[in-house]
Amino acid sequence: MAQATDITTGTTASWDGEGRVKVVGILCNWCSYAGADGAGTARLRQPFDFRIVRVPCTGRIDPLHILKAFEKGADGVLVSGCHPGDCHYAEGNYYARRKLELLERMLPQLGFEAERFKYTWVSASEAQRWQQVVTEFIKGVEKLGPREGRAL
Amino acid sequence: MKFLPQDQLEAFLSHLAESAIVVAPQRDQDGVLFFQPWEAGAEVEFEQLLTRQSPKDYVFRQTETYLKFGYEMKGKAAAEEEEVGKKSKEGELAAAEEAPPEGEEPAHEVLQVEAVEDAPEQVIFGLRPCDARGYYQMDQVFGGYGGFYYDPYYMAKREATTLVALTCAQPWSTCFCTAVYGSPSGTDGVDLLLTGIEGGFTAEAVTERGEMLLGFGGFTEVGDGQADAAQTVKDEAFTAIDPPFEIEGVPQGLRDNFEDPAWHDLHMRCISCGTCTYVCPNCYCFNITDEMVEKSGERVRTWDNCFNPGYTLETSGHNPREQKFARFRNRFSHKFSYYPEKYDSLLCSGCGRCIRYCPTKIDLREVIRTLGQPHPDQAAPAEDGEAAGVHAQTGEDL
Amino acid sequence: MSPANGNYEAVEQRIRELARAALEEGRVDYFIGWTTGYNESEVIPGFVRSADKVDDLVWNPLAAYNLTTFLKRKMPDPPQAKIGVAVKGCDSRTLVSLLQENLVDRERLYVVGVPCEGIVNRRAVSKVFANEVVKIEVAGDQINVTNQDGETKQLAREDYLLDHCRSCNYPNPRYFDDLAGEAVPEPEDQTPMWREIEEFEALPEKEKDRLMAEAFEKCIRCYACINACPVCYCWDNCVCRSRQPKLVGQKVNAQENLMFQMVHMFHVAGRCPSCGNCDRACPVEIPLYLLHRKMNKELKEMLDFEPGIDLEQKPVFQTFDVNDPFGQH
Amino acid sequence: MRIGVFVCHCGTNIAATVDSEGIAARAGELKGVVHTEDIIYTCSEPGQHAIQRAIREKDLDRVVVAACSPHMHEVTFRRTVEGAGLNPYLFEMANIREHCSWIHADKPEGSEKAYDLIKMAVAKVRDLEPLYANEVEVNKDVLVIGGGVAGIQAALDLAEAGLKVTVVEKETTIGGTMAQLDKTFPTIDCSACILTPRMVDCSQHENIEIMAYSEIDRVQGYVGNFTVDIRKKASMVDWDKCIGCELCQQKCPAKAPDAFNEGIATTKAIYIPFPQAVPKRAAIQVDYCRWFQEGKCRVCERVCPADAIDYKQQDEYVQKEFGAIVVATGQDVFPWEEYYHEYGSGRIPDVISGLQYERMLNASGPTHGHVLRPSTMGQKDVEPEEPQTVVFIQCIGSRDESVGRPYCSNVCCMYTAKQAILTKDHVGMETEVYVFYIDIRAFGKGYEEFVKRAQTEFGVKYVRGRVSKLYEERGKVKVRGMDTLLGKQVEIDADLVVLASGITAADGASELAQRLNISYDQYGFFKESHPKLRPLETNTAGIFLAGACQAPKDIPTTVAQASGTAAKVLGLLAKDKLKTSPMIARVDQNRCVSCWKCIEVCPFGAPEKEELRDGSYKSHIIETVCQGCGICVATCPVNCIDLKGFGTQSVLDQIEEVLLT
Repeated sequence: MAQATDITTGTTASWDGEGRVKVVGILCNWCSYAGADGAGTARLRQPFDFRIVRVPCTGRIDPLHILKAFEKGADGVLVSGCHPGDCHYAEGNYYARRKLELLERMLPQLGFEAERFKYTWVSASEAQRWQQVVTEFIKGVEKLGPREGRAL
Repeated sequence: MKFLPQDQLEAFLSHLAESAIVVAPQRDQDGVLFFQPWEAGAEVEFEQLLTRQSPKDYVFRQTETYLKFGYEMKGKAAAEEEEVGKKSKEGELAAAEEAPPEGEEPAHEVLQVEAVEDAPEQVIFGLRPCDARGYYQMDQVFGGYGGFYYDPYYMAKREATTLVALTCAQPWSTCFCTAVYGSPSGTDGVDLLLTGIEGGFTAEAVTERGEMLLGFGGFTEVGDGQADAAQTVKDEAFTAIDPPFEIEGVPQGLRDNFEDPAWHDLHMRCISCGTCTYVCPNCYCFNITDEMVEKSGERVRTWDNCFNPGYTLETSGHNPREQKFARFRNRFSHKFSYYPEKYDSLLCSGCGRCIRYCPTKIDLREVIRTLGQPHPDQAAPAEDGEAAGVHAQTGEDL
Repeated sequence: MSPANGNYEAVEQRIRELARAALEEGRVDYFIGWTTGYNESEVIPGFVRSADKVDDLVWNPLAAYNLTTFLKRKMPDPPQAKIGVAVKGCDSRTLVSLLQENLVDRERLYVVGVPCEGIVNRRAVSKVFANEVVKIEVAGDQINVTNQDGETKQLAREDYLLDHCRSCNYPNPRYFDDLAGEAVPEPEDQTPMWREIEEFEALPEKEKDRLMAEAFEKCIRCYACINACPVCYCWDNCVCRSRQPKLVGQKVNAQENLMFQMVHMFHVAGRCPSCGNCDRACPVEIPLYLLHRKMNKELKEMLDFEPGIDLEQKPVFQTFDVNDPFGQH
Repeated sequence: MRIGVFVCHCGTNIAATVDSEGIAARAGELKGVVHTEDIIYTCSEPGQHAIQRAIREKDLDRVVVAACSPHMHEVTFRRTVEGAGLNPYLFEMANIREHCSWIHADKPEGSEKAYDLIKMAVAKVRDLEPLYANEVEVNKDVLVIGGGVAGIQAALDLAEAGLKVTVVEKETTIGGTMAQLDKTFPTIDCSACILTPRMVDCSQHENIEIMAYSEIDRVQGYVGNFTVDIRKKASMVDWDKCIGCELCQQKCPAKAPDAFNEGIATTKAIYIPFPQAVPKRAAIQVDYCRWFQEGKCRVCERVCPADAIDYKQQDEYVQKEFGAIVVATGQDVFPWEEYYHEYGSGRIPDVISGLQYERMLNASGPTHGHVLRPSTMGQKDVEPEEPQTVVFIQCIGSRDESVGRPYCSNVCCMYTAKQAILTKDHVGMETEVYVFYIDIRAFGKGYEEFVKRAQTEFGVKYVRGRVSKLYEERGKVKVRGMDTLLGKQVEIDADLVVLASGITAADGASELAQRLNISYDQYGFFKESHPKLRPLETNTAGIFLAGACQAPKDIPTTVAQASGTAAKVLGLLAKDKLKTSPMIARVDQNRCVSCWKCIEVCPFGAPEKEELRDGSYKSHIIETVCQGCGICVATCPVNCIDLKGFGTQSVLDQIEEVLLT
């Protein structure tokens, strides 16, 4: 843990470190963000290589935001929202589902391994499920390692 | 004039590559011809005249980083200077703000600027006289012609560039260099002109730079008839092009016909993309942006073009060339009328790429033929609504 | 696709007649068909404003351009013009997409449908000679190509059709006011075929990544693809140009270029029937068609949906079904 | 830009795995950050004071607090910064507790991640702008859609509180399903005796206007300001003149099906559904009227003492304005005939639905409370028979995936028990009564005891199992089923079979939901905003739910919910002005390309076409309608719609910041 001593002064984020991957999560405020909160409250250990962006609804996510994250160097992107039918705004995740499904299907065409992107539904009460989802996803990305020499 | 035997060509390229980057036309995997940096053994394409794009990108880069900058905390400036200093190769560090004295609150920042100078010696090899002429014309824009603007970024690259042109032996049907004061063997901008004849190339130095290239040992003196053979190639090529229009009077004609309803017919199939301008060896418009993340960033120059809606968009939201026909009119008027008013040239060297690679094959020659002739009756301010200021179909004011 | 039956002259004549009638009767201000460009084998969009010019219009297997592009907002001149337009089967599907969203005014439109038997891949044909191709003639099953030296090569028409013509299920227009000639037989099984993309799909991810990077390295961001696209209509306000927000950076490099293309792709998803106009417009030959066909293949599998088929259908990304057969996890 | 970053220790909750002090110091290097501080408990009073002091002393214009989840304390800190004179929306939280310190054990790692989360929050706060809540005037009138017991209860509660209420009912009388019932479980008190006084209260209340025989045509506007078009259906009777004397109904020669009696009897073409109807007014069913069908008759016109018949009457449209809407449209009986072919699809006369049986049990019903076998009714020379063996079958159109109704209808177990008891009561204790059930759900107050009474006191035989087939044989209905407790086939020769038909969404519910822009589930029941925390609200502000339109409910629950809803409406309308969340969508009209995709996708109807001075139309978000979900933002191809507080650029900037720096 070379970064340990550097922590207050160093400029190298250990997120960049050897064996690390960068995974961005985009979570809806009402279900999955709260579910991740719940996982925290329950002290459920989760992987380190994960940073969450909060949005009101998965319906607010444009697939292009995810592609942009990849372009900026993300090794994986995880999107999570309310279960279909439970959207706080009634319909947002139904719209999101179609767009995200198309993105998931297009990514291999652009040279992405399937494990680098996932969209899923985790409710506010599914803390354990959240831990499981995020752990498994990041494990998958870690297996592939950082993206290099990429088109996007 | 000297002679370069065919079998010495590779050696000549290798010789040039010793001291400079050599850029030459090569095919990519799809068979599309581009100017690309040459490496020993790569096949150079001399048969086909037109690369997909002109080689202007090697001097006037589509994306060019002017400078890198960053905001640094005062007090730590010394340590960080070293940091940035490591990153820059040839750049100079300069504190844009004078560093304030030590011991003030740490939130104070200073701007660090690092100029990026990236002008390696290069030889553009095998370009056509029309492409070389493109540089000649851009040189006026960026080189301080008539006391106008001088662009150090362009000029640094231009001065490090040697142009070895090749006479265009078999012009294509879209070629019209001879109509715009050019020639398949023209030497505007060229340092060394090669002309393909049997067994090799004749080589004529146009500039001192070109003269120096002739020092390569593979050149022989021109043999009997070789000079004549080269002249024949040039003459035949010149006569192969039937000038599609008479250039005299075109600048005035376009001015006279500014409000001609024909613009509204000619622009119809234009889709307002920028293909013509980006394949053109002459078009030089650009945009400047700061691309910044957190506290550091780059100032970037990128190509822009007059078909881009943002090109004339004003801060207020008003766009004087909001309509497509106005953008269309501007491109031709600029090349053949506004530019020659200011510089000693046209902004077209007749390569014909804009015709060939236009998605709808808009024909510059047709536009100039239709609207490039002075109209004596329109030289005076137009008062006749039908003829000038009113749209033929709608009756709306233009 | 059945071999050409050589009916081009009759159809061409019919297009001229319909255009003439529409112009003479004042039903349209101008008619958009195909005409010849700087040489006879360059077939380009042709705009006819008066009946005496209708003979400029042509119809032959080189008429690739999708003319519905010129119906997009800001294209018509004058803006409120009544327009006649000729559409092939694939072109009509982009028109249907536009109509589904009320992005063109049906009242001001006169559509001449043109049954099509396949369009020649001009780009591929032009590459059979290193120097300039000056003439392309289609005679029955054969294409004769002549270069500037007068040399001629004979090609089999079947091998040089555009990719989507080889497996075309909708050779007859889906929407028209008048049909120029008789409908050509349509395949009974209209299951789409994706031959041309399967090869690419089979490549390993790393290889696809490399090929994409290579292809988009070439992109010069001239925006010909999006401006030629009939269903891409943001025009002056395209987010790639306004950069509000900065989805696409100003720099021209493979990543930003591919990002730009993704913006286009996702914005036309569900409305693009992959007519190929973007691909043909690209001056540096980026295989855009590959991406758009892939997208349509996935849409077909996802939602059993083909764009531009049914006028009454809602664009798939502006609606949803609670029972969509995916994303249940 | 002068950003202050405050990093919380949360005692050791954060500080145990995150070096709060160290990362606070590091955060000072971020662009725009001029002040950083680490605080032991930021949410405590001294912690909040420290933030306010720093805002004043360091002239901060944006604040980041790195502490717990925004779900915990976002509101707290917004108030804190507002207290120091800063716009509350120039604030952002970094969740370094739930999303960091509590899920990581390693302190260097935890600190590194916490610092990244702060970077993201700083990147976002840089993009924020001050936002101001909007205020709208509120119309204090309430629309209640549906005049069943839910609508009546809500209307009375609201009217008592002083609000003007309009009740719109699609039938000619209010009362709804409850008016059709004979007795109510578990008390077996008379349904009409409870309901009809409330109906009368409703009609006599000065604050209530009943619009019977009317439907909702169009709803526009938003919370506090709805404009509703109501269609008054043509009854062919001038209700201002009609005195409800029933003379027309007596004299009318044309028979018509009697919907109120569930089709087990007939009524007349001109009719009043039942004697206690409110309003008591006649209407003509034109499909059965001789004048309308054959062009002759006009008997009613001749006999009417009030001269109220008006054959030329047309539908009339009324536009009214309301501040809130209560939807209480109730339910329908599951149309079992269309689904249960093994039960004869309705062709066996002695197989009837529970509600039909209810009408038969009712003293004012077609049989005057006598239980009779329908196969013996209405025939010449045949004396109607009383059944000796009655079989009830439960879960018809409930808990049955095969008919698309996996849900429990909530009331059938109880009303079956009630009807079984009433059968014994009306016909005699010697009557054989069987109930086929899957499970008995007797969850309410006194319910379980009630079922027990049916079994023990009244000797109703409960058979656990499903009936596989019903068919006629020798004047009986053969009931073939399985007793799953005994594991035996059971066959019963029944005289009457009553199917406990479940509850299904009211006919036209989904169309109404679309008009109201509220959501509904796959069965057509309206969706509450949150099943636990907002069970009375819909996702459309200002529209509330009461009764079985939301889900199957019994009367006590319905009435309780209706009163709850009334309280919610009162809470809303107690204010003269409404504050709306400013974190909503906004259109940059300069860039709008008028493709109207935003209008297509908005679940709330917030975007509208706005005419500009140049005659063009651009999208515009109605601020009070927008809920801030951002679906339109993600849909707009030019990205000219942005979400205030969750801007697209800020999403991209957070991603870029954390990945690139």
